[in-house]
Amino acid sequence: MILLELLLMLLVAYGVGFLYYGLYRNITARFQRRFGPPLWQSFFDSIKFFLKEESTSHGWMFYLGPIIMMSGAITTLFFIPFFKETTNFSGLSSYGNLFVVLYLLVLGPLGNALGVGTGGNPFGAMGVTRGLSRLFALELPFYIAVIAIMSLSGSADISEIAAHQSTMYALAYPLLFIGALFSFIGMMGQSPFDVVGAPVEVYSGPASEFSGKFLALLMSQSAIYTFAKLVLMVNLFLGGAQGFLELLLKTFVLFLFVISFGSLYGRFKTPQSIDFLLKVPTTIAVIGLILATWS
Amino acid sequence: MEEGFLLEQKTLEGDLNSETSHQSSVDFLMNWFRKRSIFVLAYGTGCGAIEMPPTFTSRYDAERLGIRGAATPRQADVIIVSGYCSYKTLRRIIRTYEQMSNPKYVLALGSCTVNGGMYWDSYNTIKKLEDYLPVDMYVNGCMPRPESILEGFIELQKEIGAGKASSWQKYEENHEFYRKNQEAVLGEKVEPSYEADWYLYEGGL
Amino acid sequence: MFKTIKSNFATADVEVKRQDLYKVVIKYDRLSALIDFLYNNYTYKILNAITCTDWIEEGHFALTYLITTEDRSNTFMIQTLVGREDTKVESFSKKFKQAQIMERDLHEMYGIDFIGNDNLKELSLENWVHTPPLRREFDTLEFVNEHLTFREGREDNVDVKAETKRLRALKKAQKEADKKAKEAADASALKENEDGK
Amino acid sequence: MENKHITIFHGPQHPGITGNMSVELDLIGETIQKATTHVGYLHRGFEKLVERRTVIQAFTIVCRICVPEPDPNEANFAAAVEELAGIEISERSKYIRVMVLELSRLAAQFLWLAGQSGSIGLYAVGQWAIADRDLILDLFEELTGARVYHMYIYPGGVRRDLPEGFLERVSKLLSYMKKRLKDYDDIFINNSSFKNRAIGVGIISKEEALANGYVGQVLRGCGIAADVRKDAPYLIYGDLDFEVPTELGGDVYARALVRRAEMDQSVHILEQVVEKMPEGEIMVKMPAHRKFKLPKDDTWVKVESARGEFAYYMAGDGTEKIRRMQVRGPSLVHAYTLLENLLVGAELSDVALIMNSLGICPPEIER
Amino acid sequence: MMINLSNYALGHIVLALEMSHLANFFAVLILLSMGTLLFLVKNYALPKSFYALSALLSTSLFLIVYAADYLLFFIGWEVMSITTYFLLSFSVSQKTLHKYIIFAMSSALALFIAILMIYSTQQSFLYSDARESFELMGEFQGVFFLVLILFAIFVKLGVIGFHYWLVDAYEEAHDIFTAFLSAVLSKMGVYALIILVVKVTQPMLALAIIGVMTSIIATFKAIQEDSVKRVLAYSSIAQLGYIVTVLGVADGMSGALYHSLIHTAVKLLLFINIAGVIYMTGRDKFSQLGGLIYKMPQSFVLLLIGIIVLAGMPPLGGFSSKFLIYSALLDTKYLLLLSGVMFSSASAFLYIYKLIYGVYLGHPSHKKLESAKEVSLSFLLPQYLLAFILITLGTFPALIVPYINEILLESSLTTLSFTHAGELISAFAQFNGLIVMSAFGTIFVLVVIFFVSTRSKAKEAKNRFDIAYCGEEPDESTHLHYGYSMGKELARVGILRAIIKNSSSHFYEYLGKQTLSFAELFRKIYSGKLSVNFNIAILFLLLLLWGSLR
Repeated sequence: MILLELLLMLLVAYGVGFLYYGLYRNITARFQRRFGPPLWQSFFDSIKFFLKEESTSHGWMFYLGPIIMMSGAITTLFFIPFFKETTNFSGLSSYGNLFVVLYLLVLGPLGNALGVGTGGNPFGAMGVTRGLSRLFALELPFYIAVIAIMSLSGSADISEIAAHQSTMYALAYPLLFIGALFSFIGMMGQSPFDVVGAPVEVYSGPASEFSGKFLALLMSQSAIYTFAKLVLMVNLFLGGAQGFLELLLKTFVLFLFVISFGSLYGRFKTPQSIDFLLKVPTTIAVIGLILATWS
Repeated sequence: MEEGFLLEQKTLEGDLNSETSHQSSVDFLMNWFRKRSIFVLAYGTGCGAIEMPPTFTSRYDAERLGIRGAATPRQADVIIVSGYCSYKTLRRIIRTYEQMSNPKYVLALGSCTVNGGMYWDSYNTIKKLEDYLPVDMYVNGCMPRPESILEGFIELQKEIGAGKASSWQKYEENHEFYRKNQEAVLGEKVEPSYEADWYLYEGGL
Repeated sequence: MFKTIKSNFATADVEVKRQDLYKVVIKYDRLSALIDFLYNNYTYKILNAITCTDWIEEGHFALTYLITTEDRSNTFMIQTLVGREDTKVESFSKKFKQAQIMERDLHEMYGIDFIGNDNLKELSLENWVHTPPLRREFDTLEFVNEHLTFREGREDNVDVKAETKRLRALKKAQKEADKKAKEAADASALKENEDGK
Repeated sequence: MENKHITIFHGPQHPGITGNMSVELDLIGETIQKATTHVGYLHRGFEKLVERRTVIQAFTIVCRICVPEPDPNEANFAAAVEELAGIEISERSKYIRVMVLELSRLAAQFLWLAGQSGSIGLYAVGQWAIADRDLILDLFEELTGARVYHMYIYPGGVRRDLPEGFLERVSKLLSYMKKRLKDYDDIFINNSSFKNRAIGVGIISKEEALANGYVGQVLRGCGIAADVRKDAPYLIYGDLDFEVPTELGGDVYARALVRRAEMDQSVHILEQVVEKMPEGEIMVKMPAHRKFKLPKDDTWVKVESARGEFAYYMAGDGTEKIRRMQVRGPSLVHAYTLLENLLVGAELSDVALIMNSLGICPPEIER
Repeated sequence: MMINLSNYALGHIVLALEMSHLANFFAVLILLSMGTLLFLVKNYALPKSFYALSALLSTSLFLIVYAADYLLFFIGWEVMSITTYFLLSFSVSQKTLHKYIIFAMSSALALFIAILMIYSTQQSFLYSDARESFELMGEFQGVFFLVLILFAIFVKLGVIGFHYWLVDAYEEAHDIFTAFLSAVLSKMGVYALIILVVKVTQPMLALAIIGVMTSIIATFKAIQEDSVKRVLAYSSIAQLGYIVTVLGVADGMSGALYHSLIHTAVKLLLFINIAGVIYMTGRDKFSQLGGLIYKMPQSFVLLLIGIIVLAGMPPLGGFSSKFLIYSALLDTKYLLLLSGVMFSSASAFLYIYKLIYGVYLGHPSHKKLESAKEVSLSFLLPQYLLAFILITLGTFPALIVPYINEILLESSLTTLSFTHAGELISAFAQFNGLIVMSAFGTIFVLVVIFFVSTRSKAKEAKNRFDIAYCGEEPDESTHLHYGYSMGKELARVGILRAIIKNSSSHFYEYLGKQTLSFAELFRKIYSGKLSVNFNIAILFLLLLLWGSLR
């Protein structure tokens, strides 16, 4: 039974993730005054890459990099419950907690970084370095906000945090939410924090050396990852969801916000984005934390 | 206005699907995905590159046909040789082409790739691209308009869909021929470091 | 200014080409002195370009230095003639930074050695082993015919006059053939007509 | 032995390069220790090809020297030939030439806008700018029959007269542009993310800029009002009212502001041209092209392109063919002397930004 | 459960040894380190005195651990410091030795005075009387006592500001001894902190803050380093920073102990691994290494396990201890401290990646590296053992919880709840290591199977230069290894530059210069630098003694 549920979760994340990517490309296309690709174009792209006749590999660690990334994404997904106040679609979340998820979120990219390093492409290594440099700055405001809500909810269990919100935390503690939102924009790889794979700077960063099915795997995991992150964010700040409709609605609103923000701003440099994240969102989040837990 | 545009889109897509061929359903599906998603390498090799931005941006918007840019050869399906090709660039194009994954396609832009074009008597450009790389589709003109580039893409997509675009197989089979021609203009010592049996590699996971 | 140049440097008058363009031809050994003179006493401080023209019939290169005033209202063309074979010229890259790259370009295209320029590597060409391409004795068409193949059907490489003549003759022949054919057709038609009747 | 730095190439096959060229970078971290420019990927030997052709045959290929804005080449070539052959062209053709040059400048600035915004990842602006540039190309197509390579500014005048109602369409475009350019101010020039990236990056000092023969926005960005149109007016620029915008910063942002202000000036000039366009002949009587000979003489002509002074040296030798034609585009010195110095100490992220702001265009470097 | 081994009375001074669970725990750490490091010894031609001194050192360590009174503890501590000095002197430069001995002596001095202060209140050296003695001290004396004790311990732990000797010593010491320094001697600092501070006083917020600062600063320092051993040294400081932090809050003992165990094991693993690399290549800088993965695959995998633990990633043991630390901080509502710890932990990913990239991934930075081979079994075996421990602790995170509970009971602290070995339960949450591990493992295997069976075949690149390189072609002479550069950009960030560029060494160099000029005066009377130090130390000691006993 649990296996079936896990499979369903995976399928939902995969489908919805690609759907969101399609919407993303269409919406940005409209921002850019053009028609945009078919809705499922990202899905076509990933299948196309799976169907490539060959892919260049640089040894077994390179081969395993994207696989670790994919496994990380799926594992992360399974430890995030989709809905609150029910055990349906809660996956393995009762066996883990928010700390586990926070670390699992990084596991995949780090595993892939090993593959990137093995590939020997200097642009890849530079992309990874950018990613890791940005990571801690990105995580700080998010951690502060998450710690605050863990303390407020009195639990590190995601479904309990979701259930604990009578008014959603985003409204009750807006400063925390804003701080975390900045991080979230970066986590989703949107401008102005999209320094990792910036094509005009580092070729295409970590993905420079991946071809064919490796790239396909990276694209698929990114769809799953995106959905997992959105669900996590909804659970933590937007009061969770009780049905698929609510979940899709909330995640989509969040997603729409993130991509609109992304298409209006240019890219920071890596040091600039670190500087910004360590100053503005962190300060906001710290103030939010102090206000939220003062009593 | 918008109706007209949607009409055009419909026509183009209809054109894309017009090719009927006798393939097994697996092949058909495979080729369908391949033709619906084309990643074009970001490499402006010659002056035709100036018409690439219009093709890929809002006015002509190639993305509506599933055509988009890719930063590295590892991710690309199509390399556009946009116009004249000096020896120095030819070497980079060959290296880049060989780094792309099969199946891969070459779209040659402009008269210069066909027969030297304006630069037929130039000492530093090649005159006939297909001696050095297998070309799937020539788009003629100096320079080709975005419409003709799109037209070329659609023709290419049709061929891919029908499973006929097989220049990469040609390159594998006639590798020695191409290598000989390449060496003739680039000189013995500029041979890219791959060995000749690079394409005969079998197996792998 | 013109008088000083004439008496001290040049063999001929300074030629006023346009109100913003002067030209003077001088001996090579006075070149650097003239440039210094203009640099120090007037505002001709910007080296705009160095060009070289190959006068193969006369057996020399004409090196032209284009120096502009600081307000860019006036340009001086200083031309000097140097030999074509194993040409060695003093580099100006110490005085003008931008001369470095211009001299590198000329070195590649004409084979002129600029003494004192520390980087004369290939600029545009790669592994070029033939005659420097911009020298007049280098025939690019011959080079192309020797090294490259054209697609069949390309007929650029023909003498225009002869080609016109040939085309005209062709046309004429075609016309005549047409005429003949027409006549024949007419004749046959007539015959058929007659037969039909 | 020690391997502290890392060598990478920025180009030729790289999304962040302006055209087909490359910069070899030695980095520690992402800080550039040494930059070496490589060109020659586009070398076609124009100067050789021109020597083999008659004047009018050569006319057809000169526009291909600089791809983003071919018209300054045509104007230069025509001016040089006319000066050598002693031809005085008609007033109307001068006006038409100015119109074509300014339209092409505007188009090139839009292309720059796309490149500059793309270099900071603001793709929406790029998409808009390319589409707006296409409106200008449509006009060109109507006027000359081609979108990019126009082959229009013929020695002795211009090749074709204006189509009917063309001027109205130009003014219609201009009024659209005036409205539209404000949008670019909002989303790009005044965008905080662009300011963050551009201010203080790629600073050039005034003295250095003067001494090394830099041109165009590089000079104007550090406060020197250098513009061939003002310094040595050609065609009818002496009669037109326009300003040379300057900024003092010397950085990428200053150059961006200068370019943006130049777009306004172009629109302004075009309005005047449309208004004043005289009637008359467009071509003077020219000898048959196979008999058209240039005297044994040389000259140096220049125009202001969208990226600065664009100059030709031309020498005739008394035959139908040109003895020597040297192209001195703005990019040669910028790509080497300037870029190699400017990049040292900059970050990798700045490379595309700086290159775009210098407007480096490889085909005119190597010809 | 305490077992008193002996009671000797020297006048009215009572000396005691005792075998508490806590002592046993640290004794196990010592044994683990010695056991694993012994494998390595045969690879090196070590002087005989090295073994003798090592034996002396281990004796002193056991004396420290099993002492039940401060006097024996101090004797052990002194012997440890001095044998360390001699052990260091085999390979360490004179300058570093001086740094070490000055710090070690001043820390010993401080410790001695502190112990005397404890003694003077109740005339007892016994641990059991310490808490009472501390409470009897006056306000000022109490603070003074704590400052002295903490100074002594911080020097040993290398807390930022007191790490001046540590990094250099770690870098220059013999590879085996560096591992021992990091794995064991620093744990003696932790032990001392527990015995002398945590058990004596109330939880101190200041301690926690110092810990967090230490871990953050050391992490950013580590990112900047080029030498592998220096990175690991800073990493040790950062990891000990977590332990110091968690010891500064109530209920932090479990996390501290768990992390001590994990840190000992992982640092042994990493240092042995790096020792193998240095043994094989003779290079110890990121700028000189690289590309060893396919030459030394087993070492690579072992280092990989090590860094996953060091990063605190879920499927392995590192997460279990981090989890306890986070829970303790969350439980006591030190939320900003917790953010600090997590921030430092996230920043650590960069140097952790640099560690594995710089050594094993990327490109070899020298032709010599292409001929490297896998290290011998004597390097690999201890690493396999340690890796097994770490993987087991990841899968069954609660395996040692019963034992830790015994220690907690002994100190009368609240224990952790325990259901089964797979589930680690803290006050705030629980996680099931078994499930996490098996979920990840199963998914990984499934993805591999799916991936292998796809149509697209993976084709090996012909050589390492077959990379997407903007159309150009790199060759042997092109530098492609990014090891040195990683993290260098952080110096451009305003806030971080303050951390990265400023160094405590400036302060100490200034101090050193002043001292030297002052010592010039004494130089006429005494000859030899060391003796000057000793004499000054004795003078200082007398001065302080007089001060404290008055």
